[in-house]
Parts: sequence; C-alpha cells; structure tokens
Amino acid sequence: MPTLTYRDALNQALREEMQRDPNVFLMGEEVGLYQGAYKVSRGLLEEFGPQRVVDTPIAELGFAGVGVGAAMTGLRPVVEFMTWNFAVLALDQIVNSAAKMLYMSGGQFPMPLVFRGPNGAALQLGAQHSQAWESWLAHIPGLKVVAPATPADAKGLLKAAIRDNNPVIVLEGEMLYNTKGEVPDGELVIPIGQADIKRPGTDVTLICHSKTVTVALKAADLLQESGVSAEVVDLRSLRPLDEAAIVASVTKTNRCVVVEEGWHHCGVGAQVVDIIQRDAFDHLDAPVLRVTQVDAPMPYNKVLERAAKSSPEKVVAAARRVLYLD
Amino acid sequence: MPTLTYRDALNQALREEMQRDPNVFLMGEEVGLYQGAYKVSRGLLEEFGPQRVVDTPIAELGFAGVGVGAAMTGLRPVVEFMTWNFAVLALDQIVNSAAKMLYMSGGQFPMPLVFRGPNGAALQLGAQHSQAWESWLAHIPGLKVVAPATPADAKGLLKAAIRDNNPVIVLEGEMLYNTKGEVPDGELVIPIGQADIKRPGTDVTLICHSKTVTVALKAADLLQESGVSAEVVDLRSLRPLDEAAIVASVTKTNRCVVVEEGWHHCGVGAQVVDIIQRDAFDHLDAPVLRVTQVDAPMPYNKVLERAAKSSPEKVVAAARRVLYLD
Amino acid sequence: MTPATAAQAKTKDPSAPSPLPPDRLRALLRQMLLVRRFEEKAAEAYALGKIGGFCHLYIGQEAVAVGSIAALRDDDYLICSYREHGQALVRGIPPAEVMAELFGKATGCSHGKGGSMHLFDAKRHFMGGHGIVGGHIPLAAGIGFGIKYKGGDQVCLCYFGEAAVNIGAFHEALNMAAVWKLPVVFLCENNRYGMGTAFERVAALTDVAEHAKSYDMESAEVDGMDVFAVYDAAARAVARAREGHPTLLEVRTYRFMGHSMSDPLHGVYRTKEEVEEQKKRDPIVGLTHHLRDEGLMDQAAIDALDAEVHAEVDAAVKFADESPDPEPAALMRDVLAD
Amino acid sequence: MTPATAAQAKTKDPSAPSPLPPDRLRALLRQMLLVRRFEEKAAEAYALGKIGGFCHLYIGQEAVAVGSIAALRDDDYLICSYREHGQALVRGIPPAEVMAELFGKATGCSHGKGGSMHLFDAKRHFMGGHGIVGGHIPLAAGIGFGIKYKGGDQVCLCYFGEAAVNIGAFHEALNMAAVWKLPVVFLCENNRYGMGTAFERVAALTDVAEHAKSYDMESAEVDGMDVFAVYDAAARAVARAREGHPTLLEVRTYRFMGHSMSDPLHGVYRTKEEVEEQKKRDPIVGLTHHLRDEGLMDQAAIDALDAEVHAEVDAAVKFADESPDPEPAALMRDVLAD
Ligand SMILES: Cc1ncc(C[n+]2csc(CCOP(=O)(O)OP(=O)(O)O)c2C)c(N)n1
Ligand SMILES: Cc1ncc(C[n+]2csc(CCOP(=O)(O)OP(=O)(O)O)c2C)c(N)n1
Ligand SMILES: [Mg+2]
Ligand SMILES: [Mg+2]
Repeated sequence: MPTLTYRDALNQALREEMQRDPNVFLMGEEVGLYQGAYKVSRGLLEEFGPQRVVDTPIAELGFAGVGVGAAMTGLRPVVEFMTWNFAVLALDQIVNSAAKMLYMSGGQFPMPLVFRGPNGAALQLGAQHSQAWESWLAHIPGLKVVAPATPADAKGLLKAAIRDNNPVIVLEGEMLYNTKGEVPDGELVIPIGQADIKRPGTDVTLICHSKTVTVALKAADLLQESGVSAEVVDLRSLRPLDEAAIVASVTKTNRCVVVEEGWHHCGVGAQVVDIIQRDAFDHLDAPVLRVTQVDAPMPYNKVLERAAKSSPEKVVAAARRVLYLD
Repeated sequence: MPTLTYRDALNQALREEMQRDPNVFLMGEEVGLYQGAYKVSRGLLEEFGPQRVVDTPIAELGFAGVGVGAAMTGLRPVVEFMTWNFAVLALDQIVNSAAKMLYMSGGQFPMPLVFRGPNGAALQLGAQHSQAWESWLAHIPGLKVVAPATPADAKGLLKAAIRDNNPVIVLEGEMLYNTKGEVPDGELVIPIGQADIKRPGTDVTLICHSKTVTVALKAADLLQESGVSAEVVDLRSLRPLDEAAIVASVTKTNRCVVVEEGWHHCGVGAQVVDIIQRDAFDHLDAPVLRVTQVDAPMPYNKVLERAAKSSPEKVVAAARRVLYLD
Repeated sequence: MTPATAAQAKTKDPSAPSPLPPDRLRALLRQMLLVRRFEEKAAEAYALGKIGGFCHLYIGQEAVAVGSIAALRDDDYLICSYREHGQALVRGIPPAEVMAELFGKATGCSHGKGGSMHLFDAKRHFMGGHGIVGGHIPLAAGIGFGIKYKGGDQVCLCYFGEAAVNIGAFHEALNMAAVWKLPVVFLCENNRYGMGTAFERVAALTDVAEHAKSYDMESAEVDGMDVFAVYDAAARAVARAREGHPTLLEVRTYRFMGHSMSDPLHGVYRTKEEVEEQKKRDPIVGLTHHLRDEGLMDQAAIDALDAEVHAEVDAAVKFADESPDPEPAALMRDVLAD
Repeated sequence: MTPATAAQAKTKDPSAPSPLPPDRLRALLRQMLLVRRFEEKAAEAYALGKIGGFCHLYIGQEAVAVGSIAALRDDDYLICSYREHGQALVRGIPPAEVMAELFGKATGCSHGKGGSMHLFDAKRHFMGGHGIVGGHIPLAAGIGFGIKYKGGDQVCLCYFGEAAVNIGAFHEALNMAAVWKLPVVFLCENNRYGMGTAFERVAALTDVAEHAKSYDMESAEVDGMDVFAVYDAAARAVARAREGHPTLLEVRTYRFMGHSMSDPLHGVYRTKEEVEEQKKRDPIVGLTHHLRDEGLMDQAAIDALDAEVHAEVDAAVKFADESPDPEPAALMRDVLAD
C-alpha cells in the first residue's frame, strides 16, 4: 500500500471525488492559485480549472453561505476554511442555514455540503488561532462531524463526507498534515459514525480523536512499560458518535480516560462520559477521567503552550488514577 | 417584598446599576426609542438619554465589537442581543475578543462587559429562532455565564454581572419575562457561581437552570404525588459551575436527573454528569439521566414543538428510571 | 403610475422590457389582491391563535413582489427574508399550502415544520423564507453560483429589507456576486423601518443604491408603490443578470402594518398620521385606478375579481384549518437526508 | 517626495497640517530605520527558531506607520491587525519589549502570552494586534465610542489590510462610526495582496476609498511610500476625527517580504520582477534622499543613525534572548480579572 501524508491523502480524496462527480467543487481562501494555505489543494486548480477550484475573498460568513446556496441548486460544494479559527464567523450559515435547511423546509432541501479545514492548535499560534471547535459543532443536529487522525482515515472520511447528502464537518489538523501512513489507492470510503480501535488492550480504554490519537498511542506505549494494557479507541466521528464501540470497550476494560484537544467544560469528552456512565454504569470500576486543554485561552509562549495541551504524560497520570495505581 | 416580573427585575437591575455608575451603558437593537423588543429597557432612554441607551443598527458582530472596544477604554457596556439567536453572528467578538483579551494582553485589558438577551425557544418561533446556546458559551474560558430562572435571581445576577470585571453572558428567556416573583428592593447582588436549591428533597436530585427550573419544579410536584421527594438544584451559573452544590445534593440523594433546554450532545448536562460521576461516583445508585430537547432543529408546529422540548413528564419518567420505579 | 407601456413610449428606451398586455395587467391586480386578502386573513387567524410565533405581513408592499416576479421566468429562483408570504403567493404556491404552513399543518408548503418565516417550495424554485437578517443574501449569491456553474441562464432574485444593508453578510455577498459575475438581482425593499427603527437613525447614508458603486454594480431606485415601475426595473435587472451582471435595486415602499403581528402599527417610532399619509399611496388603489382609467377593467370587474380572491383565501383558511398536524414521527424526520 | 512643508507651500491649503521641523524629520527616519532593522532581526530570529507561530513583517510599509503615528498625540489610541510590529515600535513600545514578546518571554509587552500577533501596551494606548481579519475594526469604533462617551478629544487610529474590506465587520464598523460621529481614522494599508491573492481577484472594485461614500464619510487615497504624504493625510484625518468626523484613508503601499515568515516572497501570485520594481519605491530610500537633498542630514549622519538603530535592535535581541519564560503559574493567570 502506498504511504502518503495526511495532506496528500486529503488531496487524493478531493481529486478522486472531483473526477467522479462534476458537481463537486472546492472553494475557499487561497485554495486555487496559491495551492492552498496548507497545500491540501495542490494541483487541483490546474486539473479542474477556476470554476471548480474557487478562490474566495476573506469573507467566511459570505462564502459559507455561497456554499449553502450552491448546495440548494444541487451542487456538492466543499468549502475550505483556511483554519476553523476563522469559521467562527461562518457559524450562522453552518448552524442556521446548512444544519436546519432540510428540516425547516420539510425535507425539500438536502445539503450535500462539506465544510473542512484544520481545527485546533498548531504551534505557538496564540489565543485566537488555536481554537478547537469540535464540541460546538458536535452539539448541532443536522450536521455530521468527523475528525480523522490518520492519512487513511482522512481520505476515507473526506470521500464519505463529499458523497454524503448532509452537511459534514471535516476537522483536520495543521499538525497532522505532514504525518504519514499507508493509504489504499482509489476507492476508500469510511462510513461516518464508526469508531476505530487503533490499539487493542484490556486494562483501560483511552478514548481520543484527531490529534489526541497520537497522544493516546504514546500514552499506551508508556503504560505498557509498566505493564498496563491500554485500548485506544479513536472516535473518528463525533456526530454521530459510535456509542456501541465506546460502551463495548469500556465494558471490557472497566476503566476509561477520555482525551481531547479542546477545553474541558462541555467538551466532547463530557458527552462520552455521559454515554459511558449511562450505558456501562455497572461495568465501571472507577470514575472516567478526562484529559483536555487547561481551562484558559492558548498562550503564545512555547513552554506554557506545552503545559496547556493534552499530553501523553497527562493521559498516563489519569490512567494510573483510574487504575488506582497512584 | 415587592412582587415583580422577571422583565421588571432586569429593568430595575439595569436602572440601579446605571444610576450607580456612569460608566455603565446599554446598547443594542431597539433598546432605546422602542423601549426594547421585549421591553426590558423600558424607560431607560428617558432617564439616561441617548448616549447611555444606544440604539444600534442590525449588526451583531459589529456592535458586540463596539462593546469590546468601549470596555477597553474602561466603560462597562451592557450589550443586549434582541435574542441570542442572532448572537451567533457575534461569536467571534465574544470568544476571540472579549474572552481572550485579558489573557492575550498579559493582563492589561480587563473586559467589564455584559452580553445579555433572551436565549432558547419561546413558542413556535421555528428552527432559526429557538436556539439554546448555553453549552457553547459555557465551553469558553474567559467568560462567565449565568442563566437566572426567577425575577430575584435575574436582578441579583444581572447586577453582579454588570459589576464583574469580566465578560459575563446573561441568558434570559422570552418565556420568563412575564413570570412573577418577590424581588428585594435595591441592593441585591448574587455572587456568580452559586447554585440555589429551589426545593429541598431527599430521594432524587433534579438539576436544572433557566426555563427548566419550572419544568423541574413541576416534575417535583408530580413526583411528590407518588411519594418521591425530589431536590431541585438550580445551577444559576453555568460557568463557573457550582460543583460543590451539585456533588453535595447527589451525595445525599444518590440519584440524579439533569434537565436542560438545549440539545443533548455536548450539552451543559453532559458536563454536570461528568462532574457527578467523577466526584460522587461511590454515591451513585443509578446512572444519571438527562432530559433535553430532542436531537432535531425546532419544528414550527405546536404539537411537534411541545414534543421536542423538555417537559415535566419527561423528567418524571427519567426520575422514575433512576429510582428503578419503572 | 408609470405603466411599462407608457414609460416605454415616452422614453423609447431600447432596453425597456416589452409592455405587459391587458390580461397580464389584470393578472397583476389579481396577485396584489390575493396577497392583500391573504394577509388580512392571516392577521385574523393570528388573533384567533391559529397561527403562532412571529408573523410578518406584507400589506402595503404588494407591488414589489408582484412587479418583480412578473419579470421572472418559471425556472428562475427566488429567495426571501421572513417577510415572504407575498412572494410565495405571487410565485404560485397555492394559498392553501401557504396558509396551511402558517397554521403549522402537514399540508403546508414546508409540511408544518417551517412556519411563516420559512416557506419553501423546491419545485417552484422558491428557496425559502429565512429568519436571520441578511443571512440569505449570501445564499442568493450561492444560487447564482450554482446556476452559472451548470451553464444555466436562470437568475436568482433576492429580497431583503433596508435594515439588512447594515449587516456584513450583505456586503460580502454583493462583492462575491460582482467578482464572479453571478446572475443575481438584489432587491432591497426599503420600507423605511427595521422594526421600530427608522433607517436614518442607524444608517449613515439612507441611499441604499449607493452601495452598488462600491461593488462596481448597476443599481436603480424604484418607486415600490408603482407596480409598473417595479416591473420595469426588475425586468431590466433580470435581463442584465442573465448576461452575468448582478444589480442592486432599491425599491422604496412602506409597510402598512406593524413589524410583525406582535408589534404595534405605530407608536414612538412613527406616527399614525404618517401611516395614514402613506396609505394614500396604496399600490392596489393605484393599479385599480390605472386599469379603470385605461378602460381595461370597470369597477364591477374589479369587485368580481376581489370576490374571487376572497373566496380563494377563505378556501385556503378552511383547508388549513381542516388539515392535520404533522404525525408525531415527523418530529425526527428530515433531520438528516439519506 | 512631497514633504508636508512643500505641499503646504504649493497649495496654501489652510487645513494643511503645520510643517514638520527638521528634528522631527530626523526622528521619522530613525523610526523607519528602527522598524526595518527590527524586522530584519526578527526574520533572523525566526529562522533560528527563537520566534514561533506566525510572524508578519512590516518591511516596505514603514512609511505608513511612521507617517500616520506622527500625526497622533500621546493620548490618542491605536489598534492594529496582526501585522503590527511597526506600529508598536513607532508608538514607542521599547524594541526590547516587542522583541521579548516575539520570543514569548515574560518581559514582553504582553508578558509572552500574546506573541507577534498580539502586542499590547495599555499605558501607551496601544490596543493590540488582533488576529481575525477585520475583527478589530469594530473595536476601533468602540474605542472611539468610549472616547466620545467620556467627552475626550482623543482619536483612535485603526490599521487594517485591503483584504479586510471584503469582510462584513469592516462595513458594520464604518457605518456605526459614521452614524455616531466617532473620532476614528480607518487606515487601510493597501499592499495589493491578502496572502497570495491579488486584491483585484477578490474585490469587485479595488478602489477602497470608494467605500467611504456609502457611509457618507470623508476619504483619501495616499501614497504609502511617501512618509510626508501619509503624515499629511493622517494629520487631516486626525483633525477631522477630533471634530467627530471619521475618515477612511486608503494608503497604497507594498510589502517587500512574504505574507508571513512561513510564506514565499514571490511565486505564483506575484513575480520577482514586480517585487524588485516595487523595491525601487523603498520608503526609507525616499526619505534619506529627501533629507540629503534638503541638506538636513549627510550620509555620515544617516549611517550613524542606522548604526545607532542597529545597536538598539541588537540590544533588544539580547534582552529578549536573556529574558526568562513566564513562570508556570502564568498559565492560569489572567484568565479572569478579579
Ligand atoms: C441578525 C438578526 N438580528 C435581529 C433580528 C430581529 N429582527 C427581525 S426583523 C428585524 C428588522 C428588519 O428590518 P428590515 O431588514 O428593514 O426588513 P423589514 O422587516 O422592514 O421587512 C429585526 C431586527 C434578526 N432576525 N436577525
Ligand atoms: C477571518 C480571517 N480569515 C482568514 C485569516 C487568515 N489570514 C491571515 S492574514 C490574511 C490576509 C490578509 O490580507 P490583508 O488584509 O490585505 O492584510 P496584509 O496581510 O496584506 O497586511 C489571511 C487570509 C484570518 N486571520 N482571519
Ligand atoms: Mg424595513
Ligand atoms: Mg494586504
């Protein structure tokens, strides 16, 4: 199987879907001539031309709305946000137009639309450029939300998102774009809503998604050193959540730590905890603990930023607590 | 003690604080000449003049930013959103400017600023006008979030919000404005972050806030009829949450239902559940259950809308389940 | 009144739209009466509690929807704000389906789930009523984008109030429509007020059409009480749009009712006298006078038409009243598409 | 070059600002050199990994900050986008504190928590660098609102790039500033590109100043490579702002570097030749020529000044390098105020 970067896997998914369906087009800031701020769209302008690879003004609210309007005419827009930090300006269109259109029109206007781009912090981008929005987006019925962690998942989930007849949020990661992995050529469509066990284990479940999959896998390595077998469950999809997979793993391990990139209060992890305590109550040998960004805006300083983020060490500490090892 | 409507309690709080501190001013759509879309600002233009009661254009992003800028010069703006539905357009200013300014300026620019208005559904306003945003707002460090349920709490919390040196979100309710209750005259400042037991009980804890306090109280009445004593804990503040009060009540009753107006997935209730299972794990005799809006945009039709919302009957059913009565 | 025919005769402007034949004129009157009578009934039904939520009536502004939609083809697109009963009816959604939607019934054009602010009809290319001020203006650009993408020659006509000019979405959308040469007509219904706020209190410049210049776009100011003037301006704008040139039309009109059924007709923000004065410009009176003066309809014919419309609206109310609520399963239906 | 003195002499315009005396001119050159040398060092430090994140340099645009801030009083306010090193230095934040902030150190002007895009200095009324395009423009209106509310006679000068004109916040803010007659100068630094996108590719009209008309606002187009022209236009706008009349200034400039340190200097979006051509308009070269031609400074004096500035910047780097990181407790500090 070929090895690709996450960036190129996304690029491949976009290219294949644009080849497959002439109604698919890409729009966003710098996606065309500049080849994408993070080069995810490299070569697409050359292959598909300016009508299908559309450079927009800096007008997130406006071009998200253009995407919605285009979807109403039956096109399948892929709207790139240079980063999700800027998509806060477009939330009205995402929530009030895209997510509600089918419902409030009594089923007349499906929204085959993708909103994608890097989410969350990278390195030292400061408070306004380090925002992880997943719990906000996952809150909204009418949307689907995916957050792939590996190149293969990125390709398979983006392809599924483009083919879906609903507005799908694809949360990528600036820090993931350069990561590599094996990616099958051609048809790889991963159904939205299925978690993936990235590492099986028996003693404790580590639930994660997107960038925190790496964090959890490293934590699992560290735990293994002290003889603890951790199962790493990558949610992949945050709406819908694969409740069955979550419950199955915790029913087996009886202990769980949920890791996420964003803030604690009303985060995705809170919802995961809710499901676990509700559906695996009798199987829990300890409270579920969570590892999240500290409850503060992201600081610029490198040392503080590192301290602010979820880390393997923090996950290990939490895992040891749910195992009553500390 | 005088009996006031929730509307008039808010009006009193605004008037008293504007009398007390000349730096306090109110801005928003229709707050002046029209006396407020929901008449919360009735009489204020006449008393304080157009410089302190400022009618704005329909430009939520813009005037929220004007509030932030004014706060940077030391004023204490109270920014009214006609409803929070429209505040989605202003989230960039709330999250990226107001909530992060103090932090990213290294402590130089406090944000003594209030964003207020009715949140959530009223009656048959349809999908775009029925949005409960509390879990989004509560997610954000740098903000405080309150959601008063009674006229006295409305007055006391709004006064506290105006005096606070941080950006405080005040979530009111269109369906609450006409409700009545006793409100002390003059100085009533309720510290932000304190829950309130609206009805003591022993068998099950019902956690609620804002409009769902009434729902929980009705449910408690119904439960009483079958001999179940429910304790109704009104969170009042959603950030910070009064974790101690939540844990104390559940430690006593050993069973809990969390009621909220908004959607389930990553709602405020999920965070409450997370706290309970973490800090009262050994005291729980049953999983905590949640009652929320169904996972769909709000329908216009009256019958469907009623079915979509949290109701006393749904709370009773959940309470009976956690009591293993059904 | 400046009927298209007359205006054209006077100016001999080669780009003027072709004149409307007499039967089209009668059809325009019928549409205006239909909207008026429908809205009057809606007001009654609202008072009776049969309609809930916010309900924004179109009375006074009828000439705008009627004159502009007359310039459209059946395959063109329309998109509106929450004040869209008029456009929905004129576009041809049966009054019964519109009324049923206001009543929240399963037979409504949005199956009872949209309500007054969210009327939709996909087959008539009626792309909705939308509730966030300005929010649908970028959608209009997107519809224009879709048309152009597919190589179609339709246009999208987008209605919004003057207060929406103060919100960012308007500007972002106009710029993109101009940059990408999208087939869109942006039609601002300037009825002077956004709720209880006079435009001049919240806009630095009340001349909405001026904004077109910043986007290198054509514009026109139009008397919105004159159905012919509206038709004429709309037809020109639509023709330009088909060539890929968007237009901003500022149509000066007036609402005779309160902002919504929950708001007063007049009060601090405008006087009773002002409203009465404006009612003298009633677009329906204007059109009936014209039809009579030109000998195209006599009073008896007009009365007969009005009676016919009355009956149609009464039937719509009856239909709405007798229609069922959506079944309980509708609650969770259409959250997601298959 | 059109020095304020000369321009004034020629036109005898009574509203022209008073001419700058020779020592002020030398001070302007010093500021321009300071910014240039500072940015060159910042680029070096970035390459060494001492500065992280996004870092947007001001090289080429120096005359804009220098000329405009020369028109301000010390108690006036400034607010900027993320490309604000120049404004921060010219405003008088010590280079050491600015460099320390880029290095993320506790001694930085935002205590290491803001970084390059978020420089703040409350006591100098430097209201920040802000990272969301257009997001700070409403803040400028708010600062103007605050000034007016308190009856002050200061102004707020707000900088932003031409690409921000396409975003809604710009329009909402200009309208409010005009309606409320706020003491704000909106200064658009039109350097032709937003990242890799030429303005004409994403704006229907590239004439930014035109937008002022929609808000009944004064405007001017200014040569941003000519520090005197900038000073002159800014001084007039500031004077107007003190009377409660906001202005939109479009200052035509050019950035000599890539969009940020992560982006290429040229490439698909602009040619090397274009950059080289523009460098011939280097504002520092222009000013030194003027000073020499007028006999105000000879080359030796200029070289001495440059050396002085070099030394100051070297000291700033040393200070930044040797300063401590914020203590760990700083992580949770200043999330909330007391
Ligand atoms: C973004 C937003 N802010 C506020 C509102 C509440 N609101 C509904 S209609 C309206 C007035 C709009 O006036 P205008 O655009 O002139 O249209 P008209 O009602 O006169 O047809 C307001 C403030 C809203 N729906 N959306
Ligand atoms: C709302 C928003 N969208 C996108 C970005 C990413 N971005 C940062 S700077 C920039 C270009 C801005 O260009 P311009 O306004 O002309 O300023 P310049 O960089 O040329 O000074 C973009 C797209 C952002 N910061 N904010
Ligand atoms: Mg209006
Ligand atoms: Mg630029």
